[in-house]
Amino acid sequence: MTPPVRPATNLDAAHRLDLLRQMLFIRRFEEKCVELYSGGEIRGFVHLYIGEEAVAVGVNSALTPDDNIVSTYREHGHALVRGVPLDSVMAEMYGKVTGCSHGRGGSMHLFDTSRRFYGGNAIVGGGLPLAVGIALADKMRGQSRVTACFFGDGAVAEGEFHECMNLAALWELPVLFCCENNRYAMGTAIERAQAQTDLAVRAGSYGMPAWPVDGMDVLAVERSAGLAAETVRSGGGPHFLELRTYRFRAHSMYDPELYRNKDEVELWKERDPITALAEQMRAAGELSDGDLASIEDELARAITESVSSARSAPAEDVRDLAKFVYTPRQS
Amino acid sequence: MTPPVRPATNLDAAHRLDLLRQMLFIRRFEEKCVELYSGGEIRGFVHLYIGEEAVAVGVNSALTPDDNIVSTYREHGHALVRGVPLDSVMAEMYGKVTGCSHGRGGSMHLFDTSRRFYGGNAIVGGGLPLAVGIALADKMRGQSRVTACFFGDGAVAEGEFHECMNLAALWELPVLFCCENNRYAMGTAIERAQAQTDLAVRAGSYGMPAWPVDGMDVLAVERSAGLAAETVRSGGGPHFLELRTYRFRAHSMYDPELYRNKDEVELWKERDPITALAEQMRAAGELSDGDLASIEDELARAITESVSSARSAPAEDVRDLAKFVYTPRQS
Amino acid sequence: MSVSGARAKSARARPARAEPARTEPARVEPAAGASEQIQTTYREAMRAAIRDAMQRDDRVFLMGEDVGRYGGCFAVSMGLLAEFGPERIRDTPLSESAFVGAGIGAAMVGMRPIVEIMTVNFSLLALDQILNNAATLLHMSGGQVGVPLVIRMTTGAGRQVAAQHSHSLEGWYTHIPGLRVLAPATLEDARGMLWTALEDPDPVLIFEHGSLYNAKGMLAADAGAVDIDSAAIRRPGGDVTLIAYGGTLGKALAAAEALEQDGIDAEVIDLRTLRPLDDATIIGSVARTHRAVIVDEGWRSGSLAAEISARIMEQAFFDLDAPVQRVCSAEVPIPYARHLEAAALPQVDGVVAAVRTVVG
Amino acid sequence: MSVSGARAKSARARPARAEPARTEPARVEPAAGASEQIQTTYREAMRAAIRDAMQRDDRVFLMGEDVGRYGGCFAVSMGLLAEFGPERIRDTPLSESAFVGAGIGAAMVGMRPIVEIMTVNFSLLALDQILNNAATLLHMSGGQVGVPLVIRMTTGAGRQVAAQHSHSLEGWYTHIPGLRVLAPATLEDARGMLWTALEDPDPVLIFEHGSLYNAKGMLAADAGAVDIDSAAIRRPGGDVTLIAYGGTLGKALAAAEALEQDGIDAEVIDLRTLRPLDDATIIGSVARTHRAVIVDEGWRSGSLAAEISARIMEQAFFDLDAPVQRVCSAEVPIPYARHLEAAALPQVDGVVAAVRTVVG
Ligand SMILES: Cc1ncc(C[n+]2csc(CCOP(=O)(O)OP(=O)(O)O)c2C)c(N)n1
Ligand SMILES: Cc1ncc(C[n+]2csc(CCOP(=O)(O)OP(=O)(O)O)c2C)c(N)n1
Ligand SMILES: [Mg+2]
Ligand SMILES: [Mg+2]
Repeated sequence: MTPPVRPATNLDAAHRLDLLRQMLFIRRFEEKCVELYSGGEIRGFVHLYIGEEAVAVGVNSALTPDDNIVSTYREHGHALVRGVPLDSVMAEMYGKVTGCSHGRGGSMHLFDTSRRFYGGNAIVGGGLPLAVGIALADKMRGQSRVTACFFGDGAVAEGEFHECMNLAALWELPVLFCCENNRYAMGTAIERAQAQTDLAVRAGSYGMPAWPVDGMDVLAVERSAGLAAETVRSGGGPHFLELRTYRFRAHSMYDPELYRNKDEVELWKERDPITALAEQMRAAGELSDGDLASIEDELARAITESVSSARSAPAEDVRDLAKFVYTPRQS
Repeated sequence: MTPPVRPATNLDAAHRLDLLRQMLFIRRFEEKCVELYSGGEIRGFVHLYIGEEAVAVGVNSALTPDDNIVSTYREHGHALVRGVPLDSVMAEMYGKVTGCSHGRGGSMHLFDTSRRFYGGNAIVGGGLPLAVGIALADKMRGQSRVTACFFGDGAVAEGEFHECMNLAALWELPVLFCCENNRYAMGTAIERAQAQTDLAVRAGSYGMPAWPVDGMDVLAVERSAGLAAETVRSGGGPHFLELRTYRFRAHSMYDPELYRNKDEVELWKERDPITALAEQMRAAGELSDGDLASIEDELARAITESVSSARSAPAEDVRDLAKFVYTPRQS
Repeated sequence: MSVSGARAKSARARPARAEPARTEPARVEPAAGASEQIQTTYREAMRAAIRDAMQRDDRVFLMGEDVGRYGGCFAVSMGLLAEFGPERIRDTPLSESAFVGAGIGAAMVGMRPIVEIMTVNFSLLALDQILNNAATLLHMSGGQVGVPLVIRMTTGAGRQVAAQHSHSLEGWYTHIPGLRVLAPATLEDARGMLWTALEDPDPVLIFEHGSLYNAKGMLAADAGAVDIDSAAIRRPGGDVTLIAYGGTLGKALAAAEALEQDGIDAEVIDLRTLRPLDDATIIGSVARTHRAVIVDEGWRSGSLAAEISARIMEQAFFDLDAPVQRVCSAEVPIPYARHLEAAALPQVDGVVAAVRTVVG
Repeated sequence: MSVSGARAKSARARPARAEPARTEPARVEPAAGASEQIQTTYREAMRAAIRDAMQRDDRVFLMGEDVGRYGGCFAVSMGLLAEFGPERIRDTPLSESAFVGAGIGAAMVGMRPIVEIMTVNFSLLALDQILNNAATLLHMSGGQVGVPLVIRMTTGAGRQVAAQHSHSLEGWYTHIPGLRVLAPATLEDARGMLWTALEDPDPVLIFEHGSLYNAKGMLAADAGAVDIDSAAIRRPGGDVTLIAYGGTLGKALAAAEALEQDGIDAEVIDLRTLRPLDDATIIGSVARTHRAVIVDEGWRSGSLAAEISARIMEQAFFDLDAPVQRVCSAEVPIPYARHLEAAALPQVDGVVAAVRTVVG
């Protein structure tokens, strides 16, 4: 298979700088969330993506705005790089009516249909059938969209994963399965959850192209995702990417992390996708301290603003509690 | 892998004659059921095994009385060759209190725990987790039993199949997965249900030994089942057999069979497992018309008796309707 | 205090009776012969409704186990594959969670899927998708993600198919906010509810009782969409209100006939829509009859009948002359043996006996 | 007729009151200090119960997602892996249907598994196994296959974890014949119900409300097995009966305190066992107070509260001075925003308001 044809500009320094900026965007947003959570300003379950940014950024930049995304509860990164407005995401963390889900969803349920972002789903594996259905609709209507479906290594053990892989392969649906293999499902290491830990091999058994990708290398992710997406788009049927990555933080906001040792975490942190790309760009003279500083400034300003606007945003009127349970009838 | 060591007698003519007798037993029993169903004496769903007898007979003769069996709603054959008394099976078809399930289960729910026959299960895939749990209990208690779990090709599409294959392989449980691939799930041909129609390949992706077997050849089934069972028993972990067979009759008692053409059925009938073995034995001078006649006599007499005893057997007292919902408390 | 309480009760009762919540039947059957009538069955009416929907709207497609080649487990979709092809009459593998969820996904982006789950017994495998996605996405997304999906399934017992194949679990689905739940019990509703359901922007579940498919009768040749909001009074009466739906409507009507012999005039309500319930029709009837018996094939504890009894308690307590009674299935897994199964299910004589306890 | 009906009602009411179904509380708390007391939490009591069971009976093992290395999603099993090893404190993959079904299979052949489903929200993925196998095998096999299994799961909302993680579905499980359903609401029951459940030859489900794990209090050092048959009167009173369980017991007791200020003396019943319900204790109390309010975190329609209301209707209609009221969750997917979530769930002031409508 030959690499996808795409404008040279995508491969140039400006593009790499943009990828770096996107990863930093996710990182800084979540660092702020940690701060706000500790301060009790945001609540509920908040699952951090820190360490996995290369996956969301690399896959998303291989998609077009017309493609669909179905995500999980660990979806801040997917939403932000997809273009769901920062202010609406932050407001959602605050449960405000200006949030991208009107404050009904919170961290685990970010939605923006105007960007074909079909949301966070908090039932492990629960989003896969939706992705299959969205892709089925596209195929039936002859639309050449790709539906990117994100899920974790733990989801691979669920029956729904199996049913959806089979259905997508059987019906040759345009789904790009993006398995974020961060080696743990909460506290359960993949070795203690999967008889076959080589997830691409499992996926291959459904007769769809599947391969592992270094999920800590945003350029590698973009390359593989681009290759897969193009094939899916041109009727090649579903593809499966095992994106090998690692979460640097606890499963949810805090956990004792009894299930893994610090050295392992440190080892992976040395492969931080942001540092990796930054150093590579520095070495190639594509990144100056100035560039980095201005990116950080811009992000810091935007995030700070999103916090103050979220704080001052109105809360839903309690009398509207039952809104959105049923669609209002015209008649 | 070397074939399992087993007494030479098993391989001799007497043994083959017994296998033939067992297949005929199932065949004649079910032919009688068709007659009784048409006469309205038995009711509900009755799924015939006619054409698939070599699978139950071959697998069962590779098991010991101490092994466990978990079956489906198409389980007359499994139950009969396991030794569940004919009279109690026939009485169950009649819904009598003398039935092997006290008339509560009917055709789809034959049980006999004294023979470690853990029943017919009418939810496709529903028996697999039970088999995994029974095998887990045996392994935890250091018992060297095999749990043979029967299910169809259609069940392979269910999420439960996937979860159970993974769990059995992950925990190296002594389960012998016996997939009765008769090429159809009701009216759905395997090609329209499975992206990967080579079911042994799918099973292999969980990292367990899996291979296809000619399910119309009882000796081949017995050989493969024996080989697999010995390895499972000696701690080799779960094994998967894809038993390629065919159902000669409708899915349930009657259906229009719009989903397959008569030629296909006729072609398979030429491979009738009973005729095949009988002819092979005749050619080898191991089977005379007399042998066959006396077997048929014996079966006819037993089946006729089972019918009259079932007819005259008592029905459960309606006041005992709620019996067996909860175990009576000693206190 | 209890005395005054009792006095208060009878006293407060009057006004409620002077003007009951609703005196007019919510809906009565159209006079037969109003337009040209044709002989048909429930199965054929359901099939006509599907064909009609497929022809009207190319966003509509039917998906489920054996709906195509096999013609449908209960032969409802027989012949539709030839007419509409395998893309729109779509056979699925045995993967309830995946194909129901796929129906939700397709609906999210503008299709109008009709997903058939062969029977309610297997719907448990898709319940997570129905509850956590279909019913919840609209709210969770702050109104962005609508799910205009219709799920049809057969429900009920009575064919000696034993414990795992005889469930009546529609009551569970009526517990779920975000869903609309229908139970067509007549030819007219079998023919007319589907199209209205497909026009609903939210997920609608349709429960078809297995005993009804062969029901024969006359139906207007031009029968079409019917409302899916209100209950229907199938038999007006003044002495007691019998509340039934789906598979129990016929038993309630038969009981009413039997009671007529004894001079008891029973009103029979067909709920039609199980969620949301048409309280006005139920309470209006009870306000007139002062007595009610609910007939529901679900197991008694936690049945839909319990919800209806509780609502009558809350909304018509002072109109009641006797405690509302429930005739439900015995709390046992449905047994195979014919006589045991019959004893486990609501029967006409049981309804008659229950009415006798509340009347006179 | 209606007049005579009303008269009959008050008339017939008397005897019932002369000797109510049951005058004695079914069960009262042991006097504190009866034996040496230790300070503990609901979580620790539950952990002690598991440890105790593991030590008493080597057929017992704990299986579920993250019960081992992680220490349990709610830290209930923290430390048990070190004590009992990975065979008996068994982490499972995310395969709810398979590991719950495996628990059923292991129980069928003599083990005594404790299966932990992390939360009720995920139990839907195992519901087919629970209904069609665990609850049904004994009957379907004519009494041959017993399933001595205990399934524990966390239930309830209140932590702003939104629609998919805030369900209170225990009511659904109380619909299933063959199951016993428990809801420990006190330290004593958290400590004592598990062992009794493990001795039950049939499947038992234990629902632990997420808000209770951190509940602190004193418990007898020798606290042990408790009965799992009867409800408990946690606060005796004569004016109205508040019926609650699990996560709503505290709210009912708080409401009773508030009502005391206004001179309303509320009796508070803790159901403890949700199936089978202890009708005697419920009806006995209502016979004394003539008024009842049920507090249930489940969605109102089709809630366990509806079943209780229907039973009071059937068994104590003539003792009632006012219609039984239900305080349940609003019928919306539970929203994330704190103020919306609070508005969706039953709260103390709502209980107080409901009591005011039935008293005086
Ligand atoms: C069906 C289901 N079971 C259990 C949970 C609880 N849970 C939430 S996240 C999680 C781990 C999922 O791991 P993985 O799929 O690898 O995704 P990750 O969190 O690592 O990104 C679990 C067990 C759930 N949300 N849904
Ligand atoms: C979960 C579930 N879905 C659907 C059905 C209805 N059904 C009964 S048997 C069957 C076909 C199963 O085919 P297969 O597994 O190949 O077994 P076979 O009948 O061919 O022996 C179906 C769809 C069921 N019983 N359970
Ligand atoms: Mg993971
Ligand atoms: Mg088959």
